[in-house]
Amino acid sequence: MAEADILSHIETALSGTIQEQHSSHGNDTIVIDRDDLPTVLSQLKEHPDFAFNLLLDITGVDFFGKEPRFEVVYHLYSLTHNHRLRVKVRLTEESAQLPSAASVWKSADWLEREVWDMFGIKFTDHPDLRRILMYEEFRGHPLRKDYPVNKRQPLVEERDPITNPWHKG
Amino acid sequence: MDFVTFFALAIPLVVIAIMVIAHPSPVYSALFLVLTLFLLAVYFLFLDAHMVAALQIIVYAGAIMVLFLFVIMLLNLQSDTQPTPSRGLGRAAIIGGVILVAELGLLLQRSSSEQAESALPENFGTVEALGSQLFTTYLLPFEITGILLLVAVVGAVVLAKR
Amino acid sequence: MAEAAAPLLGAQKDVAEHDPTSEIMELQMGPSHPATHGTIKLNLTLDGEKILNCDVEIGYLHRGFEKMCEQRTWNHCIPYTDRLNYASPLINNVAFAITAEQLLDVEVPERCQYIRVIMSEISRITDHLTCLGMAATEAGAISVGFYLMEARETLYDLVTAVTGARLTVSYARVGGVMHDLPHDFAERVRTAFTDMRRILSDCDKLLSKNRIFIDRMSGVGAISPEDAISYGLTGPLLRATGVPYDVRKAQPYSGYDRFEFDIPTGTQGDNYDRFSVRFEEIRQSMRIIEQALNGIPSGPIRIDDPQITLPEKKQVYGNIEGLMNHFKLVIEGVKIPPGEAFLSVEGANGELGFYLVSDGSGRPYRVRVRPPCFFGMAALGEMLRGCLISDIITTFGMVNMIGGECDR
Amino acid sequence: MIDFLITFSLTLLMVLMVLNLGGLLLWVERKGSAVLQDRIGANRAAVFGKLPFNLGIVNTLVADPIKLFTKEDFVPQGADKLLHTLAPAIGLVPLLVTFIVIPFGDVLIIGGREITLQAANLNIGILYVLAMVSLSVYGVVLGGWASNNRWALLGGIRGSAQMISYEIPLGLALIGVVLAFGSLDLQEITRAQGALIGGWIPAWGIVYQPVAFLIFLAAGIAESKRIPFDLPEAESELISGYFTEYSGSKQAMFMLGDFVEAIIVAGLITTLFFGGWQVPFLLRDGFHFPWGGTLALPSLLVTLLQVGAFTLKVLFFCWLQIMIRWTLPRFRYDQLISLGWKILLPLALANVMLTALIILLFE
Amino acid sequence: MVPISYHLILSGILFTIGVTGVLLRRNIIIIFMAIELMLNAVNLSFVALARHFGNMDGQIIVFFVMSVAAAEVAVGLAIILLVFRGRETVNADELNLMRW
Amino acid sequence: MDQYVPVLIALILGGVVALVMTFASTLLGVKTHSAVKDEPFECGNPPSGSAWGRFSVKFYLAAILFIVFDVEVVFLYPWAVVFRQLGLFGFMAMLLFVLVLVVGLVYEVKKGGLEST
Repeated sequence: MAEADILSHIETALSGTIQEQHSSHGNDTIVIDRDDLPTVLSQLKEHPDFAFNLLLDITGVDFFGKEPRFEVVYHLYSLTHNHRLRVKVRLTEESAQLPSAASVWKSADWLEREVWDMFGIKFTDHPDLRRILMYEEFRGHPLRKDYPVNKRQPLVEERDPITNPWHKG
Repeated sequence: MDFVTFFALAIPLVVIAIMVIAHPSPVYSALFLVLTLFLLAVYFLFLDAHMVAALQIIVYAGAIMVLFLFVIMLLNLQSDTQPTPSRGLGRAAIIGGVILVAELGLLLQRSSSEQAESALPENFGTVEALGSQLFTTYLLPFEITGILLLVAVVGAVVLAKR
Repeated sequence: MAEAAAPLLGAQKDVAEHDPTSEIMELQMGPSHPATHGTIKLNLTLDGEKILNCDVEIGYLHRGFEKMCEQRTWNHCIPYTDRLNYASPLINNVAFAITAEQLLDVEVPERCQYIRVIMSEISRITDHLTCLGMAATEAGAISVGFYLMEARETLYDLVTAVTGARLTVSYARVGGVMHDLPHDFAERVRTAFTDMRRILSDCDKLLSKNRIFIDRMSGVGAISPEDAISYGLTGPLLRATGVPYDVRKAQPYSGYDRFEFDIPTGTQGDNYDRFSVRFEEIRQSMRIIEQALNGIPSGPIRIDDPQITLPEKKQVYGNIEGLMNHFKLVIEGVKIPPGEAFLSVEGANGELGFYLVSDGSGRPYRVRVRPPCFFGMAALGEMLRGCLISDIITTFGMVNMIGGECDR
Repeated sequence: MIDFLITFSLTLLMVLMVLNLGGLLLWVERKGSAVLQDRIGANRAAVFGKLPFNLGIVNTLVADPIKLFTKEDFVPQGADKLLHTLAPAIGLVPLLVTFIVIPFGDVLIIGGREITLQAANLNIGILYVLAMVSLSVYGVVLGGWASNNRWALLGGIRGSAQMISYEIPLGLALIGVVLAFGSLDLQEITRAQGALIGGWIPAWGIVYQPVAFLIFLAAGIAESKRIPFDLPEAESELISGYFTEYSGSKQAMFMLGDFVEAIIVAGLITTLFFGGWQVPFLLRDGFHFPWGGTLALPSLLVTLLQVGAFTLKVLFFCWLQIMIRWTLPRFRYDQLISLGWKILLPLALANVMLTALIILLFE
Repeated sequence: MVPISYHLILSGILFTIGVTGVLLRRNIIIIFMAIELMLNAVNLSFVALARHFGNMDGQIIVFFVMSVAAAEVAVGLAIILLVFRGRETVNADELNLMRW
Repeated sequence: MDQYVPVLIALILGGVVALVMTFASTLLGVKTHSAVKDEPFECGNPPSGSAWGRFSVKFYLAAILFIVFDVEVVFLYPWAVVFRQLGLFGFMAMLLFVLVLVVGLVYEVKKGGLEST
């Protein structure tokens, strides 16, 4: 399927949910609203014309100083049709949360944990949202642009596994 | 077996046997029991029971006690924290023990006039002697032992698999 | 390590922890464990030898790669990418450079594309050899591990001859590569490959046909193709399940469509398939390299654009324009127009993607790596459920987690 | 008195031989693996600097104990201190005393006195070996348990399950040999192997009992916990298994125990399957070749030849075990158990019954 | 030579220690071990008597005692495992139910 | 009894070796303590409590088989030694015994007593 085709096809299939679409540097992009995310994502995965069965990546971008501040970017790939799509959701700083895609793709579980860890963007119905790369006591979210690159973190105490065992969060 | 060897073996045997039942930790109890069994094996050697001595170590010390140790570890039986038994039972045990030892003392006095030991046959205690008797005179018990062991396997598997 | 205290969690675990009658044992495997190379921690819940649950904890090697890159010019990021998958640094270099070039909308000269392909494939082989060698060593076949390391060393010699370093190669640049190949490179590759083929056939006999090894690997850590796709697995892990997905074929980059090669696939998705797929990929990579060496054209190795690549040293010392271009490129970096691009290449462990956002300054606004083994680690817990303790080692080895890449 | 002195020196010789062979094996293992893997191997302990010949053996034998003995002795918190200290000794001592029943020569005639070159001539020789080997399992179990460490506990339990599982095939393989030679006495068995079958083939145990040999080799390696059976101490899985919490000389005892076990296995293979100290065609008065020639030798030389043959055979089987260790990958626990119980045990039983049947039919 | 009565008395003492252990200890595993001690005391007298009468029968009986002990331990310990797997205690006094 | 004298000597020698080796490090090695160092090793984490907890009984089943077959092995030894005297009769007796025990082995294997998963 040619690139222009996908975008227009998606436009028709998911009309009303797409706020913006463009194609640059060989990447097709649609921008959707947070509330439409679960339906759009499951449509993109289930619809036989799209069949985006591989969720390649979820990441965030912090446009500090602009509004809306955050973009959450999903990169999808279809093994059957060999095409890619980028889905973006824009979020303001005040309501930096969106629904989880963990029920659609299992890979979303860890990816969303990383976005939460790095950007502080919450995934509301995520099954197990906790930090993944940083430790539990870490303060702040390091990939936000207002997190100073040379900031020091307070020393944390050794965790006593008896009184505070590892699986008791 | 002369008196020196006898006492050199008997006294540690008794002391260690007492430790088996006196030590609070089951692991140590089991190890004392292994030691008791080992000393008994040595004792058997002095009684010209070479094969039995080897068996004592292979079967008792090497297999049965390993099983004991296994269970102690698997069940995490540490120290004996249970309350001491009722006083009556404790007293009964001690009184019973004293009576038994006293009886034995009496026996010792009486038996001073026992008859002399029979002469030992040529190959007494050897594997050959034991084997030829075991597989002729005692063949039936031997086969029954096999069935008993089979029952034990089946029983143990049924129980442990529940 | 403060991280050692990190906890964890999953509230949904129903194991009654302080129940003294429970026969369930909890065990923390890693970060300081001989088999968890790459520093991870597995929180195991065991029933005897059997794994009831396995909670994977990563992050012990997190160094803020993405944050660091945002502080540097585009070309300064290249050395950081070396440290991602340090077993195949050249692929990371190339992936970053290609993505940046995509943002610039430029195409590198043909010779440069060939060089990138050759070096990427050499890196892929070293990565696979490392993975297989470590897997063999951890399975107890230490000698086979050494043989594979020996094969890897011959390739590292080649890499050193081209880039000057074994691991920290920093070879690719936005718009080209750093040096041309040495004049006798093709010759050396052929000698090295003769050795490699001998060693590989030795290892084939010693390991891949060894009954104990086959029994340990097959049927272990298996995952269905559906689950593999859902977990985002790519590369050998996905191909082992029978899905013939390879970025080099699906969306060719850097001229991969010029070469003939097969995509080995497995059927069961278990560790033995992963092992065999990697083994076969080594042979395919050698095939690609041989084709590339035969067909490599002469010509420039980088784009001749002073806005993108450094001018010749003669220019820098000889005229003011060259000097200024050099100065501006070094101090301010390549000015990449605002925009964003996501491009992935076939890394040794799977699809390695870079998502770059530029704001038009000389530095990247956002650098995001899609690390292939991150997804493998996410699936590890599920692969291991119901397996034995020994299977952790083989499965973890076959997922081939590289700490630098997974934790960034 | 002189008898006691002879016995004492023979026993001392055997114990020292085992200890030294243990050290030697450590060096052979390092250098042997290095040869196998295209490496140089241990070369740092060089007393004389860069001589063209590196006295590797001497250096390893001296430097290694010094290193291990001067390490810090460590007992983890919460461990059972007494058992933690005792466990290595419990594991090692039964093994050290096992080797004394293995005959290393026929007789040495000095000053008209005939000395049997076997420290302890027990009429239940094989059973003694089994008994002692079955005792050594306590070292593993207690070491693993007393450390109060989960890895050690896992290693200890794996180790004991493995050792008891392979003790049965080990014992059954020996029964085949006992059937063939009709004796438990190792010296007698060795002497019986001096005969010739059809005038040409030495009547070694391997000829009568090839299956038992393979079973014994496998079970023996499993008893000594070496690759491919090194699950209880598998470094990449259980760190160091039951001796994770051991350091210094106590850890050295566990390592030495494994080597001693390997030596015992080699010694038993030699004695039971490869003629012990027998040299083909060599009788007490010299060679009697089957093609008719004879070569008379002084009795001292004969004895020396026999002892030399025994030593070489033992070394060869030690080396064989080391080569196996560096070639094969490790078993998994379930493979190990099913190999022991479902393959080796039935095979060994079948071998015993078949041997008995053949004896019945042909004798 | 040590008269036979010495062996028998030693056997008796060991047996008494075993009985005392059964009566005094509440830990079921230790009770079990005390029983093993009693069995061994009996074995001792068998072996001693065999020696005394120069007759191998005593030693053969010991063979069978050991086999029976092995079977008994396998089943007995399996019962103990079964009963105590779900419980925190190994106290014999608390085992007054004929069900579990 | 004399034949066991070397065993006694070897036990004493072995005991001395073991004694020396057990305490060599205690005497010669340095000693430094710290709270973290004295912890049992659990891969760099603070240990999750004492290792002495209940453990899976699966291991017990292999041990039961062991004890039964150990008894069989010790019965086989005297049999093997006197086999030539016993002849066919002895062979049949042992065959029966072995078959009975093999039934036990087959039963346990069928029941999954040796499965570790």
